[in-house]
Amino acid sequence: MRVLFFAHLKDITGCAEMNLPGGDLDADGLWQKLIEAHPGMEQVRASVRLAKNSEYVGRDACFTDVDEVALIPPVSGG
Amino acid sequence: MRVLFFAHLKDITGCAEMNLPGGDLDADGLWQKLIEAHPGMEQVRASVRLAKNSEYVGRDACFTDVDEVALIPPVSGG
Amino acid sequence: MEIKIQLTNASICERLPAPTSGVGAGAWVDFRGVVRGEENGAVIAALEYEAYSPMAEMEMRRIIAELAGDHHCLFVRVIHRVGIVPVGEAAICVGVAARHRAEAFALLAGFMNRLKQDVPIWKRRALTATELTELKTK
Amino acid sequence: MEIKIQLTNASICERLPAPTSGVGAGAWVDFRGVVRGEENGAVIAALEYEAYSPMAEMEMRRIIAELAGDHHCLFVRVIHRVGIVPVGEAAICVGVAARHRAEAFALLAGFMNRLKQDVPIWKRRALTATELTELKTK
Repeated sequence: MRVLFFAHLKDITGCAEMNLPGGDLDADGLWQKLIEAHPGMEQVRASVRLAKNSEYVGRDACFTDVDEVALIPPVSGG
Repeated sequence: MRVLFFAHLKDITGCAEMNLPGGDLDADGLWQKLIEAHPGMEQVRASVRLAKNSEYVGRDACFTDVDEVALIPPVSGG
Repeated sequence: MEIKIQLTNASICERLPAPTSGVGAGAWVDFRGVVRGEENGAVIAALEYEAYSPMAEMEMRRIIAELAGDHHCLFVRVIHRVGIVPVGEAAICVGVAARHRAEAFALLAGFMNRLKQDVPIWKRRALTATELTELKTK
Repeated sequence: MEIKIQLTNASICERLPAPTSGVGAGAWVDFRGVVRGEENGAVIAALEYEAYSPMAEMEMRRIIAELAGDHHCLFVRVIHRVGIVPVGEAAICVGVAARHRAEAFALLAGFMNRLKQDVPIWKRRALTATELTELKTK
């Protein structure tokens, strides 16, 4: 699945997006893989919301290979 | 003193302003004279506010010959 | 705070000047109150507004100064039209600039409420299309 | 209700179209959120905004539709700028038309609150005058 990083998350990961191969994941599984790839993500986990295909999802969300997952840090538009 | 009428008060009095000669008046005295001159004013008295020289005044106001008195029916600007 | 108040017989489609840098304003709000095509259920073509001009201007200024005590703003401009205002045209334009939006929204909403209670301006009468045409051809 | 949402790299000084008769709108409100000359106490020359565009547009539309359930409006337009926005220029313009002002004010205020909680747009960084000049001459 495609995972997008925004704002200062890009500074932590050093990239705007990554591909997470391998099958379905729940939110915890996703975070585990993200933190493995980018340990700095652990410290922002509490403040980051997850979106799937452009919609916010809760802790019980499941993600499949075709989903676009976005990590949304606190927003500051307007 | 000069007394100004606005909006539908002009329909009642048939004029936009009148001159009330004779000395000082309190609010009650003013209304008495106005109702003598224009009996139709009695029915609107409860809804009309008084202004003296472009400022709202209360029931305890006094009016002298040089004052401009305005009768302000409920407003509807905007 | 800068306050500009104006009563006018002319069309007031113009709006607040474009934001300029340096004034510290982060929020600009423009409100236009437009004459609608019906009044008390009847189709109308225009409204005629009447004002006790000197008092209306003083009262608006007083209300704004009072509200600004609670909601600090940088700039407030009010233009109220008097005379005949055709349907679809603005009877009032209010522009407010403030550092942050909360102050601007609060001052604007408070001003409009107070305007409709205290400022000596009246909708004198509603005109039908025929009456409006007659007036124009006079 | 008509909803128009736009994210753009270009300047958004333009505002809502002039009121036209016949739409039944009695209240038009335009809000502009303008970049101020300081951010967290430091003097700045510009802000850089970043958006997750498809989601930001969907989220704005969803928020407006939800708010319109309580505050019925006729027309809502949002333009949010992304990329570099110099001080004094608008980062966001919101235009709302409604029958009466209360609905327009409520929808606008509610939208701005929700925008700042939920819409995936970020102030990515503040630029000093030097940084802004360097960017322009690149």
